[in-house]
Amino acid sequence: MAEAIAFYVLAACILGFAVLVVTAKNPVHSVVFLVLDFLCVAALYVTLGAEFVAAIQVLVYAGGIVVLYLFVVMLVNVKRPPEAFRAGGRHATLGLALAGAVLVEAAAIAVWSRLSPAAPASAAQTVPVSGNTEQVGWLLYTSYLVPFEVASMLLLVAMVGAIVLARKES
Amino acid sequence: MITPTHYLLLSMALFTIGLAGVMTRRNIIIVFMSIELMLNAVNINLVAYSAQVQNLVGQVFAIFVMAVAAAEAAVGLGILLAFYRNKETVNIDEMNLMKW
Amino acid sequence: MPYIWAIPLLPGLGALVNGLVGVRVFSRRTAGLVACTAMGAALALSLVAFWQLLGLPAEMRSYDVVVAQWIPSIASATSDGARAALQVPWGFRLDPLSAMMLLVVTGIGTLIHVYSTAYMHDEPRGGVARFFCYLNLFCFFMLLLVLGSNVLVMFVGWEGVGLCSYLLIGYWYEKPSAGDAGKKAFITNRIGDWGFILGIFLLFWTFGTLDFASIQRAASAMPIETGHFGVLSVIALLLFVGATGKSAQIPLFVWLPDAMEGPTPVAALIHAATMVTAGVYMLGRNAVLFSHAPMVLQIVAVVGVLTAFLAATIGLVQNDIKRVLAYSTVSQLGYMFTAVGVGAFSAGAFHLMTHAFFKALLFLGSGSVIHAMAGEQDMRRMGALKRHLPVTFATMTIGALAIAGIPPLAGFFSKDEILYRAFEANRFIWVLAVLTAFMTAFYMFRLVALTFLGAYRGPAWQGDAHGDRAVAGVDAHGHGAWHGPHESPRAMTLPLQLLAAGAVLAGFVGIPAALGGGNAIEHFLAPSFAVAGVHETAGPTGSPGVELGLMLFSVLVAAAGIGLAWKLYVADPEMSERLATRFASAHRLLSRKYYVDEFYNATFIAGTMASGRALWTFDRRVVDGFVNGASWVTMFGSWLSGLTDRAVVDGLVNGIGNRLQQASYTIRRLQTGLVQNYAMLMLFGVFAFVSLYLFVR
Amino acid sequence: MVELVLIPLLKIIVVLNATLLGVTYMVLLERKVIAWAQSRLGPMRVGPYGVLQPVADAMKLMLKEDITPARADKWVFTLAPILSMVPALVVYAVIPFGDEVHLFGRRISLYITDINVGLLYVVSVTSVGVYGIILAGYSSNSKWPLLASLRASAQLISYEIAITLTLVSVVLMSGTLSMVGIVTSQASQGVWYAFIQPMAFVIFFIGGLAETNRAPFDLPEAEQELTGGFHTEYSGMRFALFFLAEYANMIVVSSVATTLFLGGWLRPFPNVEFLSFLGIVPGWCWFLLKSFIFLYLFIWVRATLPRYRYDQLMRLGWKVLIPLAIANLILTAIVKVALA
Repeated sequence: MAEAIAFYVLAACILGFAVLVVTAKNPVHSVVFLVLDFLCVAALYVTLGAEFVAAIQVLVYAGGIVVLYLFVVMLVNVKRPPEAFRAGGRHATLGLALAGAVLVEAAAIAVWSRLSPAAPASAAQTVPVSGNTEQVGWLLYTSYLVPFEVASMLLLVAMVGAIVLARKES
Repeated sequence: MITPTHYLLLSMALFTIGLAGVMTRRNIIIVFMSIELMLNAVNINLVAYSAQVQNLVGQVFAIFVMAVAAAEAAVGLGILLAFYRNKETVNIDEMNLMKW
Repeated sequence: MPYIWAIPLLPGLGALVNGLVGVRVFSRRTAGLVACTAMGAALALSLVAFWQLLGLPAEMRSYDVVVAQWIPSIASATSDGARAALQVPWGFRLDPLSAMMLLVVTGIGTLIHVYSTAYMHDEPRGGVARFFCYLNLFCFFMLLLVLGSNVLVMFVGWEGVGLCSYLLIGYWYEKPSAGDAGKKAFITNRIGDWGFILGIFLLFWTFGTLDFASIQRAASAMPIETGHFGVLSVIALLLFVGATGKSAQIPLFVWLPDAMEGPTPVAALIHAATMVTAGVYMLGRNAVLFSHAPMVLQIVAVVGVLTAFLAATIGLVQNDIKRVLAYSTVSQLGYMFTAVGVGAFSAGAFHLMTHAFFKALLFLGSGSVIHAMAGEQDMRRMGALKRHLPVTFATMTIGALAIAGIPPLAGFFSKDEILYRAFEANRFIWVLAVLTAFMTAFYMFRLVALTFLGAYRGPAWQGDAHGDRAVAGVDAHGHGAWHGPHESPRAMTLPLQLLAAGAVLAGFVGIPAALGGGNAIEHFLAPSFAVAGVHETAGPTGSPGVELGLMLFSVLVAAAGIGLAWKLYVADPEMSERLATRFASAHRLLSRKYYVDEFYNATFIAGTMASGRALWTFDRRVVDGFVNGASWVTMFGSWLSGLTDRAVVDGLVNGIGNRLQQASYTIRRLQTGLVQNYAMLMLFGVFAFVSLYLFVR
Repeated sequence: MVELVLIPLLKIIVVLNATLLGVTYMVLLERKVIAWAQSRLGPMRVGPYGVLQPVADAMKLMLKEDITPARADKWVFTLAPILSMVPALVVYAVIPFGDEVHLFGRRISLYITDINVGLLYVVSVTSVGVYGIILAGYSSNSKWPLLASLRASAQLISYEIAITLTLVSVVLMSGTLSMVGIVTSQASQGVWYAFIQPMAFVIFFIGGLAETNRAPFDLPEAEQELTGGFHTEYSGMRFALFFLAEYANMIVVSSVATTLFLGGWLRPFPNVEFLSFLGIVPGWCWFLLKSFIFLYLFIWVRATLPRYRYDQLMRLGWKVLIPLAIANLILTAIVKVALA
């Protein structure tokens, strides 16, 4: 019951903020909405019992990435609003329609498969979820060690690349 | 009773919203943000199903997705800054050098 | 003795030092010092070696040293098809002949080095170092030639001395005449060396070895080729051709007089004492070969005596003091060859030694005179120098007497030995030789008279009021204002005196039996000319009476020559003019040296030029024609292919390219470059798949 | 129902009020201390020794006119103070002021909640606080606030890294992310982590100064350069919110430092037996005492040290603290593995 309330409230916030992010005229506003949206997502994670992921969500997304976006938005103070120039051959409305269509179809599939008694998700009890931070760390450092290292290397490379890109040519 | 289908629909909707942003907005920064939204939709799915099947691998992959998102944001914004320094614009319609 | 290899090496080192370092840094003194030290050390070494050689019994006076392998054995075939290994070591041999030559070279070489230090005093610094470098290098090669135990080592020395003589003749290379003379000498020598090389090839082809000893052994085993002209004769002839080149015999004698362009010490050392005698020495080395080829010996004798006679006749009328000496050198060399030709090798060698002494003496004396006259060489502009150059006068007179063959000076013994052996062998040759002796005496004393006696005909010098002022001019060594003729410095007169002593005494080593002497040098040298066991047939057969008579006669002839010279050039000089005018044509013929040079110019040189020009014309017309034609054809072909390339191939390629471009122009409309466009296409794909999944499932 | 809702609600109310009270008197304390440091008296008028000064300040701030600059981004301008205040207060949810006490026959734990990622929670929530500053600077549409906010955010992000690294090394020691767990682990290991992680302690303290924009790292509020920093354009209640947020952050930092390094509510030398008489003092008193010592240190430093130049600040952060923290972390890991 309480779970249901939490879910619906959070889902409503998430979707609403997402729509605001997409539709806001001012980039700064959409950044703010993005932060709020991510916070809501984090809350959703908490309700799903994934505290660690939630914390990381706040720390990485809300605390890191979006700050980056905010900086960029402030650095890029555009003389003329980006919406001024409109290129031909870009059928935004068609794209929108397609997106909606895909949504509808996928939803239909989901609901249909839900109604049709498909095989219930067999709970493959590989790792019990209890105080999951340890297990997550355990998984990360044992069976997913190589992907973890690859990801760290990716981050390092991305950092170097970003620095090189953003450095002013002197 | 909240079934995975709810989470599925939620993430679908979020994904579609991000998609719409990518499709419609012409400010490339906002396009980036929309992409972040789509990634979050994916994460919601992963976490939800990991909770459903009592398997933490989903969360692990959510974390990987975040790492990739961070990298993508860093490099993308770096490129954006470089581009802005040359062209004085962030309009995605003026970034049409990738033809013939 | 084991270190005889060091004897050539010392001057070599001197040359190295002077050439590499000296030319840049050494002062005149240092350069001369280095060179003289090297030569002195060589002299000392060779004296020691000689002494040790004397210590040995006569039969085994032959010492070999092999320093290193030069040509490791190369398998090759000989005439009789036998496999022989061409194997040449850096081998040195010390035997009586080479020992004597060694002493001559090092001894006279040292004296001349000392002399040069003073003579070259006015040269620029680097020039002096260069001069001594060349001189030392010459001594190095000469000693190599002398000591070489096989033909090839000797040949190295042979060519080396040729090179050095070229360098030294052209020492004053600013003077075109000097350069020309150098080239002339070099080229003329090449002609001779051509024969020499052929001889060497034939030697190896015949005997399969190049070592003198083994050649002699093999040759002595072969029969003496009397009457027919066998391989030995061919070899001997070829070697003799080489000898004529080096020793300035007919027909290759023309280079020697021109070689006087070089500095006088050079003339003394190379073109009187040592190098030019290398030919004689080479013949002596191969004595056995020659004694097995009597016909070649005949040729040698005739050529030698003719050379002697003609050169003497030319010498009669020359006015350049050095040229006179040059022609006398030629004629004396002719004497030596005559000796060799009549089979008296030892006599030839003996004369070689004595001649080395007095001819070096004469040359150095003339150098002193020239020095005194500040470069004046024409005898007609000298005279009455006796007063000013007493030492030079005395020594040169001794030299003249020696060469004229006045007893008991050196020339007397050696020359009379030759005359006697010639008389024994062939009267015609003897007659010519005697005439030559007469003329020799005449022109030598003509030289002495014109130079030192009579009235002074030279240029005036300041303060020439009365002659004895000039004697005070000794201090000025030619540099600065010319203070008149003056005696040369000590460094020049000392070698003169030493050489004069040599010219006096050198003869006594060969007092003939007729004078109760036991012809020591002949016995000393004999082992070098014969192979142990085989004894050469020649040898005085006539009675001592005949010999004594001949001696007396030759002395009288010499005296007559001297007397005539005195009468013509001291008693009444006008008479010589009158003679010259009366026999004008003969005089011109002689003074123009029988027009030999002109003849050579007209025939060989002009012929060579003409043939070269003809070949060049052929080259330009025919060969170049071919080449240019070929190139033209090629160019035309390439032009044609280029045309096809442009027209056909490029046309094809460009055509295809254009078609593709036009075709792609329509397709590329798809590529708007707008990211969102691509994204929408992707989305379209997604849509397609999802609908597929939805409906088709 | 009581267990689930009422007691936590009460706890929250108590903690919030205590915090606000502490903050207000924190201000008074600072003014007094600095005054004494400068041999002044400080506020003396309101009440005896000016003890009522905070009340006056609060009333003044509430009554002041609340100005919103023209051409400012209205609702962001409004949102910014909230965004900076909320995280500062939310952090208190996981701070353990003490262990259980018995009230009215109930065992009540002296912390609102104890989640197993408590420390991570603290870090992430504080990392959100930067938005308040940036947005404030941006939305007030004035150049000095903008500069100040950029400075502030850069500073915060830079020093966050160092601090987080030190926290990681502490977690390595304790083996848990829960705040309570960390305190208990210190109790079980019988030593404060300040003694076995002195490097981490010092770095955390310096980083904490920078995080709270305190002297000598108070460039974002450098009056001489920026006329007051990112909240120049603010006034009235919204300014008060920024003010509260800053001091609340100070209290948070000091409490976290106490919890992590000074053994939270534990008495000094918890493993020394003959000091057990200290146990009669309740744990929350120890906690408050230690936190107070920290706060006093903050004020002391401000009164003592001059301000850094901006490049010096950045160099210190990136070239000194972060490498040191990394080295400390690696060292700790090595030692721990070696001992294990």
